[in-house]
Amino acid sequence: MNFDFTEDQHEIRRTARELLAARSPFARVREHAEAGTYDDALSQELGELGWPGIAVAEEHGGQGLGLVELVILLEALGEACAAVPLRGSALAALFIEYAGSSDQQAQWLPGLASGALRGAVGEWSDGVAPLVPDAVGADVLVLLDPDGMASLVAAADASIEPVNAIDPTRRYGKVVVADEGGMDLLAADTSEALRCAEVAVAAGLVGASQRALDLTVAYVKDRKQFGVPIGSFQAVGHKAAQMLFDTEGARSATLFGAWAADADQDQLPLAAAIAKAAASAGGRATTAAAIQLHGGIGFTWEADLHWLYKRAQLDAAFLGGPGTHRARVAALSAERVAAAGTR
Amino acid sequence: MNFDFTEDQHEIRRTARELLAARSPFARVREHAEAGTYDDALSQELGELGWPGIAVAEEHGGQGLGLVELVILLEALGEACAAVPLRGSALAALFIEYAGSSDQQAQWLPGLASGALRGAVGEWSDGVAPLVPDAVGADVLVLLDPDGMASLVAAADASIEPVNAIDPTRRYGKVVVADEGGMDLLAADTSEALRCAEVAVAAGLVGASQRALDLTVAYVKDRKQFGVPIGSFQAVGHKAAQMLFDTEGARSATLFGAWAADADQDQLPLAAAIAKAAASAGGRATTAAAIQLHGGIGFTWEADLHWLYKRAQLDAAFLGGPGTHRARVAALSAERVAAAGTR
Amino acid sequence: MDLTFAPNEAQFRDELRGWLAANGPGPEPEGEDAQYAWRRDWQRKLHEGGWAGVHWPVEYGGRGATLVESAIFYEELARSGHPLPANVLGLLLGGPTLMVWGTDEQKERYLTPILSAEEIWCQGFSEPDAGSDFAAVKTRAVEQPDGSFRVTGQKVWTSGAQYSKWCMLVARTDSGAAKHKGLTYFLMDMGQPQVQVRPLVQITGESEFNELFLEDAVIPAENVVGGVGNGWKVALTTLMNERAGLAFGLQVRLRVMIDELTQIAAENGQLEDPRVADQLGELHLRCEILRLTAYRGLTATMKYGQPGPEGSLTKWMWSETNQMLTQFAADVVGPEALTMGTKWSYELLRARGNTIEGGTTEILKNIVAERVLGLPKAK
Amino acid sequence: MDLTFAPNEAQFRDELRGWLAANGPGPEPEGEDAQYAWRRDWQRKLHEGGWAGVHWPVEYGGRGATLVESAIFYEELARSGHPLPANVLGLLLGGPTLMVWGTDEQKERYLTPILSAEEIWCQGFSEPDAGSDFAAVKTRAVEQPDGSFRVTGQKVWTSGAQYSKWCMLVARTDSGAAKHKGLTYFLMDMGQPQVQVRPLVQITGESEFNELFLEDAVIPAENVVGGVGNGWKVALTTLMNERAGLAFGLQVRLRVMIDELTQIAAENGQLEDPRVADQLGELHLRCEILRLTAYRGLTATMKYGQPGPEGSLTKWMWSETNQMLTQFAADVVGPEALTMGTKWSYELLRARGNTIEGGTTEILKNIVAERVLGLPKAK
Repeated sequence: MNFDFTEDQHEIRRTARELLAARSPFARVREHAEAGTYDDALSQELGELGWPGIAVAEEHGGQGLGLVELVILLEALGEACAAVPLRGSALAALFIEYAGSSDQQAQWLPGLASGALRGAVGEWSDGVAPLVPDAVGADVLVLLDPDGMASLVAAADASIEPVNAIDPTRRYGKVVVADEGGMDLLAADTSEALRCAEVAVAAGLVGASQRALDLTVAYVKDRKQFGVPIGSFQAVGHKAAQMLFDTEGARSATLFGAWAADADQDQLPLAAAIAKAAASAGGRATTAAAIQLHGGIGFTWEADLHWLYKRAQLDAAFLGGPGTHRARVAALSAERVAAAGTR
Repeated sequence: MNFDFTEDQHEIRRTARELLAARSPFARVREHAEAGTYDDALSQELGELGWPGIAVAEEHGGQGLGLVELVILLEALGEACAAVPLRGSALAALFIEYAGSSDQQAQWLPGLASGALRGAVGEWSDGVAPLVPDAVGADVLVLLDPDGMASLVAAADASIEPVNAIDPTRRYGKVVVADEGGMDLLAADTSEALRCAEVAVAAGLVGASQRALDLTVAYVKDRKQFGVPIGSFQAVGHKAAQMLFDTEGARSATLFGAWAADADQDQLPLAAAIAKAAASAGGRATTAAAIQLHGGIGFTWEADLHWLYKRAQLDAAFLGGPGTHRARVAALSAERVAAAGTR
Repeated sequence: MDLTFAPNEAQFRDELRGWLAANGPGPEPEGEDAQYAWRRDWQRKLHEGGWAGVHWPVEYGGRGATLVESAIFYEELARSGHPLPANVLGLLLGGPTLMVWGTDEQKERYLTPILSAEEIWCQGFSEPDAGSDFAAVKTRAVEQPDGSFRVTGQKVWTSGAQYSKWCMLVARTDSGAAKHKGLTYFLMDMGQPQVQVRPLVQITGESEFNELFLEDAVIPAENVVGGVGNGWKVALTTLMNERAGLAFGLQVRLRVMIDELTQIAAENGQLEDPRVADQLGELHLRCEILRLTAYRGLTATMKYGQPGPEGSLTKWMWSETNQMLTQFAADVVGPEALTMGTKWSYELLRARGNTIEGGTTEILKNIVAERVLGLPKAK
Repeated sequence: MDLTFAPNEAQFRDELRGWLAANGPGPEPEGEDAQYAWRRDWQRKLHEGGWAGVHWPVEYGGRGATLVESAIFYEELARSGHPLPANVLGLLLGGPTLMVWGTDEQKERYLTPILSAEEIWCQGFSEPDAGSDFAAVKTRAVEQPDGSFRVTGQKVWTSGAQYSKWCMLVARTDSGAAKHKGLTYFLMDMGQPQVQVRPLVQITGESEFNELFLEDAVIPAENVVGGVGNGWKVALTTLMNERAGLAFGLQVRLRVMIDELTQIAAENGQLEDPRVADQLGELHLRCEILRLTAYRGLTATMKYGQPGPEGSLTKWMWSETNQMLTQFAADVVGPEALTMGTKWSYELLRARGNTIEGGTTEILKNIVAERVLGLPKAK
């Protein structure tokens, strides 16, 4: 039982955070969010570094590492709130690799892994996917229907209409597929891919929570009211402590989910549900608390906290909110309890 | 729109609180709780003052006042945590008066109103009422089945087995009616009586919350840690403020429910559900918070807070807990919204 | 105890409801300036109808309404869906403060243009380093040989500053005096170049608020309210009035939104989910308790005079409930609530300000602990 | 990263599980004294089996288990349903403190009887006026001409005092020195008439804890631990150890109860109610996160040495979750949970102490804010 990263994983984490701190400070995020664009220069650099394909098998042009490594990157991207479409590509690749045919894998994975192609995953019902992150500019879309079936469609065969979500750090789109003949059902079971995707989304939420906490801690140490730093008020300190509690809890769950995906898939379904539930509720709570603890300034466009809050809102709802996943936790736990037999 | 009591109501409240402060301090409550007895001397005095029959019509030997007056008394009794079976009699009288036949009324109401007889109301299903407050020593029982039907049974026709509930300030009993022939279904609609009973129980919870708050405020002003009164710590002050919030909210709802019962019965169903939901959740929360804010001493048998906590637990569950009543609030509100038409 | 409207109150409500049904501001235009002008016209219309200063005494041009009628006014206005009048700060805060502290000349000069929206008022209390802390006010007013004052400093969270003629300004006139002493309450003319207004964009993308930059702004001696050095007391009067009236409107606005969400949940079948019903039940319950508690506060005010610190409880309850509602709506309404330009997304973002503006929840809890419960001042 | 048990850990677990299945304390007797004797016998059995001081170094008679194995020990013990050994304070706190601060003679003299439960230990830190505040300790130890000390004062929340031979006592040896200075850590013999024990009855009706009344209690010079005036540092070592080991047992105990409640809800059909499932889902989630966070803390401890203040997070999380669970159980289980003498009613009442004992949640949040987040000390 050892929660420590390997040396390589530590190195990936260190490098990713340093790179993003240098390349994607909030000034940069703001610039792209306000312009409604992605940071293409950064995207290209990340593609060259192999980030989108970190968890894609080497035979498909990826780095052949695991979900733990992908989660490390996505947490760092969430922390930076970086305006890049990487998550969409990584999620699409997960589905294609887990459940696609070898033709589909050959067609899409190398491009997604290198960053040459872009992907997106969206929730779809009755022919419409109303709010698909990273859809605008995607080359390939994976659409999940409410029954857990996933279909693959080339962007050329779909209509993608840009939508201004409240999160302006990502480009969202409404996807309509007029001719469903252009869609390919992913043949194999996609549930494992979906579980991995839930953990991956949770990782970004943990990153946003961490950043919200860090900004808040720095602010409340500095900001004075009534002659003292506001961080010395218990009402402030205890709220910050709760932010840590929520962030660390969600991080524990997310790391466990990623590890389970890589090493012990029997544990993945429950671990993924716990991770997504905890990170969604935690992400909403911590980013809201950060605004509160910044007081009036936290409510301004200038203060940067709102990028985190808005992204957390979208990510919390994506692939099921806290309630959906708590229900899954309950169902899976009840199965385990029933299987364990009589009390 | 005027939330103020009438002069008479103010007088009832003042008298009731003064009397109970003098006659039923915690030392007295403790004595009876530890002995497993009711305070018969106090019961007798309250009977002579006409308290059990305050809301019973004058023609049946009561004082002919309303639910507001009963709620004033029950809040005071809850505040004192008095070891008397008055509530059981008052609730039983409500059902018999609202829904009983004139024979039933003539048989029971004068005795219940004067305190010569004692009553109890309990929740009953499949022939058993497992935890009926004030059942031990009752002369007449009103048993409510899950479908909202109420039956009346003389204690002589039922088996009443004492049960030690965690609340030792009341005598609880398990009631079994072997021969259901001895039970009389209350003929008229009992829903109004049940709504009144919910408000009445809410009132006792508000009283317990108020007492928990008062004890806590006094304690945290006095108790010093780190050289200052602990009430000067925000963590303490804000928790106490939350107790006030919960207490006052539940009180507003309870007073409104009582007023609706007396003056505007159309509003009673929703008002009663809101009162019972708020007072149940509030009673649990405030009495628990009082223990917390007293620290270690609050967790001792000596500290008296536990009488309030334990009684709040029983009263919160009696006639439906917070969840049950929130569901009713939602259903009734949805009906109102639907009736109000399109948005 | 009478928890329904008395006949005169019901009559007031019915008359008002009729008037609001027959009169309105017309469709809301696009753009902040046009919207402000629209609300200004709307106030003129209210004024002509005799509905602008309902709670003002008749002698000052008001309707002389009781506290309950005033509450009914804000409830009905919210229910009608019509906006607040443009000069809401003048009506709720500025006028009542002058009535208590103003000289006869000041009342004569200022009250009528407040009512008619001819002169809009704004509030200059907060500063960047004195958010919740009056004692830290740094803006300085220096008395000149002619008795006038020159004011330099910075104010923040000033809503409607760009449309205002007068600013209720608190500034330090005696830097030697400690803390709350040495403050003075002024009426500052906004129409001078020494006052610069910079809009503050909120996380919603709108700018309801502004920063004010004052550099040697001129205030004549006769624009001191309540005497030099008495600013803390005068400002308290303003703050006490702040939460009383609007609470009723906010509570009705909340009720309308909860009802709307209930209807959405009923239409899309989510009401069948006991978890959704449970949350809606809690919201309905809180909103009703808010209404009742606000009216209980009114009764107490009528009996004991001044609005009391209980107002802190309703503001706290309302802001928390509104945040709960809007977050829950994101789950019930779905993607639409997360898309810019929709009502629900606006409310979701805007609600974050509720627990900050007009006193943070943390400060309100301090107030409740200290002034209602009598606990020792928080350390 | 390896979030399952390594082969040696799995082997340790299996061996222990086998031993616990084959060995147990037998049925629990009635009465507190008999129960204590039963737990003392149980510790002797654990000791004979080599399972008493699993985390103690082999040189002190322990098993020399790793931190993970030690965690597994408490998990498996909780899972087996067997009780904690009688001398749990000696094993977890007293022994490890002596290992750091004790002289060779002290280690020689005291460690073995702790393991064998021959001598039970208790803890005398808290005082009526110094609940969370060490600096306020008033119990005085006055040095005598022969170098021994005479101790007078009152201690509280001393569990197992009536069964103990030794008390870890913190007393003031220098009343001139400010606050934390001037404290000394002693081992006090409980078998003297100058030490009176009075049981404190809890809201459950049980007495787990006691008050100690000391009047000129005698402590010889050689029973000072870590030097005169160094008591604050020595006591911190004890407190740091307090939360580490037990967390794993508590988490498993919580897991067992949540599973049991899930089964009850499944049996009585309440699991079909999405509100019930939602609450159970939250409880399962919290319990799993508690387990994972506790193990993350172990990894950090192994890497960085000392157990860190992260222990505050798990204690806080556990206590809050246990209160949530037991209150929720009252709704799911119904009348049985509100009737004395049942498991669920006991848990409901006992849980109220969880957020107070071993550091109130308020103090734990202070610790997290100050020591983990580095915020300025709370005012």
